[in-house]
Amino acid sequence: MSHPYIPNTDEDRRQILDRLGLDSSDALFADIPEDCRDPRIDLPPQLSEQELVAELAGLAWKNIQPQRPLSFLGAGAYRHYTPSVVSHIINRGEFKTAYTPYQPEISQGTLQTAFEFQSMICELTGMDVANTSMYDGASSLAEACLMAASVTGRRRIALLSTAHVSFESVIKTYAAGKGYEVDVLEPDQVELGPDHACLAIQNPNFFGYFEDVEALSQSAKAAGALFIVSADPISLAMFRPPSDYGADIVVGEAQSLGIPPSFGGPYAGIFACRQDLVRKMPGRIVGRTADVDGRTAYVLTLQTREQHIRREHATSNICTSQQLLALAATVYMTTLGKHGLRRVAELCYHKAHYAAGRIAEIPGFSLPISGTFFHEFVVSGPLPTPELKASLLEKGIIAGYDVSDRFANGLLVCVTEMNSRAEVDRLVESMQEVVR
Amino acid sequence: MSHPYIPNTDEDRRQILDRLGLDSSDALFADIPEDCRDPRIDLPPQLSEQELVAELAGLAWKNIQPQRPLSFLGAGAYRHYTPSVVSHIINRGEFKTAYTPYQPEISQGTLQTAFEFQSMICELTGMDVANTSMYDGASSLAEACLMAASVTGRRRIALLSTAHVSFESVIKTYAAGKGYEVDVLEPDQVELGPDHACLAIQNPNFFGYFEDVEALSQSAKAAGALFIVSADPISLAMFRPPSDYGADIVVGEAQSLGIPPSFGGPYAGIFACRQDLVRKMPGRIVGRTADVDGRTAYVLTLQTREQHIRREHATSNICTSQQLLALAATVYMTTLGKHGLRRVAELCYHKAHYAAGRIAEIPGFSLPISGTFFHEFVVSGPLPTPELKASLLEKGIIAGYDVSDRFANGLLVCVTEMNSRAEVDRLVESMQEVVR
Amino acid sequence: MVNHEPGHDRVHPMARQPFETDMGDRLTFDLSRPGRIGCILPKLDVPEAELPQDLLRADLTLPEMSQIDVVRYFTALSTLNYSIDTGFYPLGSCTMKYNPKVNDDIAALPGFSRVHPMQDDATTQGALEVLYRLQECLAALTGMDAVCLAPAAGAHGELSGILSVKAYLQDRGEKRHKILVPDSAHGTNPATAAMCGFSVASIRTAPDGNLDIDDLAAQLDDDVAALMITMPNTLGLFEPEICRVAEMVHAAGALMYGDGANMNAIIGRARFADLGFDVVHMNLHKTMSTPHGGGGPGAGPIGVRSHLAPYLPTPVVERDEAGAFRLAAPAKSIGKVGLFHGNFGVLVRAYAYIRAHGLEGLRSVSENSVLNANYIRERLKGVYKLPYDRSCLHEVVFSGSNQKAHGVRTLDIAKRLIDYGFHPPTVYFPLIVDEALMIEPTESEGLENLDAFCDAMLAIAREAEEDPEVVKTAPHYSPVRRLDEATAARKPILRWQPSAEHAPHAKESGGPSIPRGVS
Amino acid sequence: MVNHEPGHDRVHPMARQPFETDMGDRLTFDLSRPGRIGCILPKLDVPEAELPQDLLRADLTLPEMSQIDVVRYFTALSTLNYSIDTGFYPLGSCTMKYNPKVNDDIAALPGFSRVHPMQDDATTQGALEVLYRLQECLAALTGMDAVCLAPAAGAHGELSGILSVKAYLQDRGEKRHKILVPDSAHGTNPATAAMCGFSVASIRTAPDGNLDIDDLAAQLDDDVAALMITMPNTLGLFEPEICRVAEMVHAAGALMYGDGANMNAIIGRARFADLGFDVVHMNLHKTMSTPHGGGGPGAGPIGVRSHLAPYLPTPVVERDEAGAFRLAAPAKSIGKVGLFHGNFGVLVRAYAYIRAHGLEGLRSVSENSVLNANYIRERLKGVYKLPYDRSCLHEVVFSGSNQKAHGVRTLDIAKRLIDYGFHPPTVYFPLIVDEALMIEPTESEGLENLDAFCDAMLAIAREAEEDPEVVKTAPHYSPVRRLDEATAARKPILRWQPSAEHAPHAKESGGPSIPRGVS
Ligand SMILES: Cc1ncc(COP(=O)(O)O)c(C=O)c1O
Ligand SMILES: Cc1ncc(COP(=O)(O)O)c(C=O)c1O
Repeated sequence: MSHPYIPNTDEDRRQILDRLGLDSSDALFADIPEDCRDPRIDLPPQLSEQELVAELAGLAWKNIQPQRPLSFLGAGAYRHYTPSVVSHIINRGEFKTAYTPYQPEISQGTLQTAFEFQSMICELTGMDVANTSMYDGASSLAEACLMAASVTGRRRIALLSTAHVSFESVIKTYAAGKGYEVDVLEPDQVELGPDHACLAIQNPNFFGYFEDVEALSQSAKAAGALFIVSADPISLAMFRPPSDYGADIVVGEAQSLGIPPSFGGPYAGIFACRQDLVRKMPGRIVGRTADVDGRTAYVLTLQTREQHIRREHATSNICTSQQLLALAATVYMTTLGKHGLRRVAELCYHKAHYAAGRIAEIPGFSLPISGTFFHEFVVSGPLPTPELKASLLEKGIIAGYDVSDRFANGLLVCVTEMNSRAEVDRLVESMQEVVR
Repeated sequence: MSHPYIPNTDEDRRQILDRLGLDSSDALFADIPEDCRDPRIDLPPQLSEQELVAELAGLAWKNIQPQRPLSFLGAGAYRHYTPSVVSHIINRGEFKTAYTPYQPEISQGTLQTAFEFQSMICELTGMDVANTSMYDGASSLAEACLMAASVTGRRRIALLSTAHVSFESVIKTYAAGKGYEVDVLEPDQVELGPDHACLAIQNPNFFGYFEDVEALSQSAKAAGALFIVSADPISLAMFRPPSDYGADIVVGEAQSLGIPPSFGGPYAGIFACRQDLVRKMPGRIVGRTADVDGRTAYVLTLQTREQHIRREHATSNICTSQQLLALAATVYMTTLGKHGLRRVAELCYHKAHYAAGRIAEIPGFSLPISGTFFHEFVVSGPLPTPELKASLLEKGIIAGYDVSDRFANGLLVCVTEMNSRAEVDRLVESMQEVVR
Repeated sequence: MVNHEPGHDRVHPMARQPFETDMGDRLTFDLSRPGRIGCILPKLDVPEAELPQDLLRADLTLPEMSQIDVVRYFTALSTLNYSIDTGFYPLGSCTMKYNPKVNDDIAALPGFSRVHPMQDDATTQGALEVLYRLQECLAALTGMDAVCLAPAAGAHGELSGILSVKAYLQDRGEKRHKILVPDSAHGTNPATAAMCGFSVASIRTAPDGNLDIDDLAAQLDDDVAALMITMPNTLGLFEPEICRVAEMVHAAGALMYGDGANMNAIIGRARFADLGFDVVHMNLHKTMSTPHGGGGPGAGPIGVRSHLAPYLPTPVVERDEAGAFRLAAPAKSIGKVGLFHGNFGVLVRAYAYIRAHGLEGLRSVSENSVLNANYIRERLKGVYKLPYDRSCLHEVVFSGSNQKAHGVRTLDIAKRLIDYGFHPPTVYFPLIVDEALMIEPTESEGLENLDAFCDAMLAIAREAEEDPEVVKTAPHYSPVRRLDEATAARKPILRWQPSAEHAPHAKESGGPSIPRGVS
Repeated sequence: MVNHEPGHDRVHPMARQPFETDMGDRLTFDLSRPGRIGCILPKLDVPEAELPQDLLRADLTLPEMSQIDVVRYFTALSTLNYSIDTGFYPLGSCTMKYNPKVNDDIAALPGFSRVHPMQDDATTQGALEVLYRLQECLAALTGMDAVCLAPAAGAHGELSGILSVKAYLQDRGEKRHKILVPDSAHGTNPATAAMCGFSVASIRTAPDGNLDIDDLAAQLDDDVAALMITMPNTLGLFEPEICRVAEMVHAAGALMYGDGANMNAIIGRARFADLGFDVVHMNLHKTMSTPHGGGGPGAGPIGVRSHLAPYLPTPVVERDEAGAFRLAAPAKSIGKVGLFHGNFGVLVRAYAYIRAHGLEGLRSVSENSVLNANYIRERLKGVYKLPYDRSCLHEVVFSGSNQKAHGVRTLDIAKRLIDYGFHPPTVYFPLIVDEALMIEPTESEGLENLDAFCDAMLAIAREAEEDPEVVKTAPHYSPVRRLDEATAARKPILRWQPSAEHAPHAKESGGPSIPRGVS
């Protein structure tokens, strides 16, 4: 019996070998040095499909999924309701099992939806152009910083300390290649010099709060540095787009647009910028054109930025990105639409504020940061954060992310439309019980 | 905001009303007697999609699913592994959201796969013709009995007592319409008279055992009655097809061909018969033909048997049947193929015999029936069956179906390829513990 | 082959080149190569038992294919289907509305799909609760006292309902042998009556589309067991005298059977019990949007007034004082109608659909389905003959008789619609309308789609006058063109055969004027 | 429009009529009608908080569509794509093999898809175990000592690997500024080197398709940090002198970087570590069959020898003595390369793929992928020019130079294949082959599909001689035909705009000879 994924039968192989004039396929591997050929390799045994599903389902069961228990964990990945249509669409084989649309005549499905994605991202961010996706929000930000260095010819990158915990690390990793310096600045101590390529911020920031964007933008402009904003796309349905406050490049994580948490990936990085920077942009871009019969059609364009043409002179080495997730985000945005996306943002806003208000009323708890927040907020409690988290987990609640390195007994709590009032109330009651 | 399933906006409705020259849609309902119009109706409140999923998932959680705990329950619905491709195919909107292929030019997907189904059922059963599906295995059998009455002009139906518990009831329900008599006979006391239209049997029977088909077939033929066999399609991959022993009509339940248990439905009824009976058959039949350009194509045919043409003279009133499930079964049979289907049958056979052997070794347990069995078998234990079942359920095992009405402390135990040896061993150990 | 371009830029999205691969000619059996398989199976982990050699079969012919070939074969075939997901499907009497994807997800939850029908009630409380709640919803929507969810489709509901009526009458010692059915009725109605041992008498439809009450009165004697009537009827019209009709029927000692397949028109606005019906069946695959699956599965629950409740099929779901749910047999049940408890996976979807609407949402369903049908009526009337010129409910029935004058039949119009990208309406049904075109848009289509459809219908009417050939030879842009249906029926080829002789190549277009689309 | 019929009965299944709806002209924004929405949202169940008016945005332009219209729009667009599920996709260097459906199901299990990346390790042991096991499998298959799964694609793996090399060399106080890359390399190799601050020097390919060892020797100085080399190379050839090459490189104090994107050719048969590599990246979306998704997601894990292990990106998964799994940062890690821990959903699928094969299955993968490529080589050689006439591994590279003599370019051949129902091979890559046609059948195709493809290639070669126009104007049967790529780049329209001026209608066919298909 053939393997189900390998159609050739013994007879097929015999016919091929006959045609090749060979007795066995071994001859085809003769270029492999003999002492390296066919080594002993220890792999676990083959499983039937039924056993495979059972084995992996068993491993899946070993995880605590934040459906039950309740979860208030955000910190860069957000639990939003994904309308059922999203998975039905992205699971269509025609989308899922195609590759990069290098042959536009038979790839309009991918190309047109990518153009939709670009368009929607431009609308959300207020920027002129967007690409079809980066690996994720962090690498997107890092590439934006490299791009700023390339645009400005400068070698220092400035990043606000209030950005996501991963951002600093990823930017430093990427910057190490070209040997750029990375300065991590406190929001109220931003001073940029003539060698700063950019100021990168996250807004709302890692803790959920809005930065003083006008002042920060001002500082960047004054220093001749690009102003790079990482923004959550759901927040943009409700709050001012970064274009409003002078962003040159806007990046973000598309995960909140209907992509499941999935232990951290696959997600999709958002990358948008000003029109005049487009030829410095990394990643794929789809443009609108027509075919010889005059039919509207879409095509990969401005490819002379890319590695397959420009090789070592490319704007980035990125090739395969996260197209299917960009499609998921596109279907999500289309399904919720103008009103639905805003509604989701508003639900998150009001529910988070309700939760913050209720928690702040618990004796011993307070909100160490004041200001407007979205998606999440920091609470300081009377207990060490790990202890608080552990007690709440025992009660079936994933309470949030430990930020006690920045705020005494700090816990970053996220509330979305997935959390009913009853869930928030249960969190509050459980917190009361824990500290009682 | 419109309802997501109802596109018309207020503005659309206004335009429609304008065109109709109406102020409101009320006028369109004026034919409803006023005192019956717009009654008070108590329905539960509308749910958002997110709440709907949560609510129904909550109800789903209230069921004990036979994945964990272990299950040895069969009795007419069988746990077989469904290859993943089956659901991927039947979930394609083009298959799922089409209806009866009355317009063959744009329904070849449904028609050609239905023709495949008919062909595969013919191969399995050994019969000449098969239809595209009935509601389920029981109604299929009942319709076969009515057909036999119509073919023979006789008014008595004979059924073996060893058939599925539901069969007798469903046949009696269907027979009541025309006032046919139903005789339930013990396998060793089959005597048919000149007014018997048919002898209906299940093979292997409800208890998993093979009947003495040659003798039974003989009795039917001798009396001029049709011989109707209900057979499990998985068993047919391994055992002699009913055509071999003189069946005139073969029916069965397609559920075991990759259709999930789903609390009893939707499944699909199999219906196959001899060529010369085809114009008396109920249900839809697809035939092969060509289009005006000579392309091979498929079409609903022999429709002059059916209600939409023959009305009160139709062979049955059946209209909508279970096409999507017939498709599932077709994809299942194609994926497993000739060897896979036989392999599944063999796995079931050997595992059931292993289980039977091990259970019979437990002091106090015995096998009250001797002979060859498939899928399931009856054990008699030292405890009342409900007590045994309850104790095993406490240990996380759904042990089988209570047949103590037919066998003292009888339990019908089913073992399929889904039950590993370890599971069977756990059942055996648990039984030992319970009776210790 | 004629290759006219419709005067319109919509062409069927499945349009194909005329000379492409003959997909129908290669079945799985033909694609099969010995030694292939589509799925890895587990190894045997127990000792082999002895095989009963005399019971084993010698050989089995089934295809042998790799997984990729299975996926490609069925994926390719799927694209030959027209479906709701691919376009407007105004198939009259079939309520081809949008099938919400989330309902498929819900039905596939392991907590539902893996539950075994023979488990003890105590282990299936969630599934039973869904069924119980659905019974309650359907009772509320029809005004009936009891509901049974076991029937698998509309016709199965009819069988269950009429058998219940029969049992009820028998119990009362009544001998009634006749069932009255309007001449506009769906074929399943008379077929059901016959299957239940009744003779069928037809009641005329009056010129206004209502029941001919005089004819009814004339035929209503003490041999009549029931009047089976569809509300609104298959002309899309609501019988204004329904309460009087019910009174007459009841006065004659007969029962009122309601065919509720068209309930989409009146959902949330009128209840069958209030209108005088004793029993009604519903088609949940229509009104409640469960996917039609190319011809099922469906669900055809019945609701009855209290006097019929004891006769309902087995099982129904009951709730005990402790709040536990259980499957139960009504006291004088006609018995089981299927192997287990009905098409549970369909019923779950129907419940989800109801909950996604609430009463207001369901009233919006009926409102918009009726508005849409009337909009089409208004735009097409005049050009297409409207045999009953009054406002309709959820569907509108035209006659193609104007076009027949040019030699263009309703079947041709239907086929030509395919070229314009639409699924044809139901045709040649109801039987009482000459060259019937039965159009049911449902509430799932927005105004712009109705307009596109009407534009196409009007364009075809023009073509029928100016270029009838293009219509009579349609469709031109479908995966296959008109079939030789005559030969298919005369020399039936009903299964693959190793040496399958292909059907003779058709030279004439096929297709008699039989009802198409009334499942 | 030219409308020639291929001399063959296979036509692209997506073939369309020339005059159908201009699907590209109607985007969601154009289909939008104010007041529609595709999903019901929950009501607010808490008191409203005050809104920060100064931070709110005024308006947002996004489409407003009903759910049915969303489904139809995207379903229709999907059918414009060629995909593995719809046909043979021999795109060289991309390993377009069958993507098992069951792996999608597994990745979608709630126990995986709902796990949050910031949960404490104690609550994610199952997910961590999958990653740990996959690390072990990949280490076994490459012979490497440590594996990091964080990189999201091949190029991301290259970045991670070269940065690790850089950090390692820096730690040893070495100052090396150059990376050697063969002229046959994939574009990401030089791009990565440059991105990591290295200069790139190109090594010639010898006439036999192997590395020009003299050129290598000449360029190997103490400024060289690494040789980046693809095994087998992009010509589908395995460097027989690889061990010697590795010795030379190591002797020069440089490291061996392996691009493992072509690992399908040798999986289970040769290990990168044994061949002398210090670091290798793998493309799991190729070798391990995870769906390509129209351009991702992928996964590009790297494996390293022990001296590089401390530099691996963060995180890697470790197992403690108690058997518990945890995310950890290697001692001298280059840092994180992404937001969280890599494309988990892709990695799960890759693990499932490995388990569905076992070692024997994976060896059958490489055997059949190599047999298939050689079969195509054998059938087409002579007609198509074979620049390196020796047996190949998983892919075979031809030159279209014979056909160029008739004025038919490789791009034309590629486009004509579309008419025959095939996805074109990669073209114009590798750059060192004139008019390159790079064909990778993978093990997922059975012999009959290879034959059909070869038949088409041979038919096109005949057409190129006899009727070159039909090839040069191909494709004729695709949803759209050749595009005006020049205008697209010159006057880019990169987003929908309310008053979108359409691009000028193309009059010439577009398409420069840039590499197509090497993602
Ligand atoms: C009016 C009417 N009654 C009864 C039926 C029969 O329903 P089913 O096809 O579900 O058996 C139908 C549908 O086809 C119908 O339209
Ligand atoms: C040989 C080779 N190296 C590297 C890459 C880059 O991989 P990715 O596209 O996943 O970044 C590819 C694939 O496109 C390739 O074929």
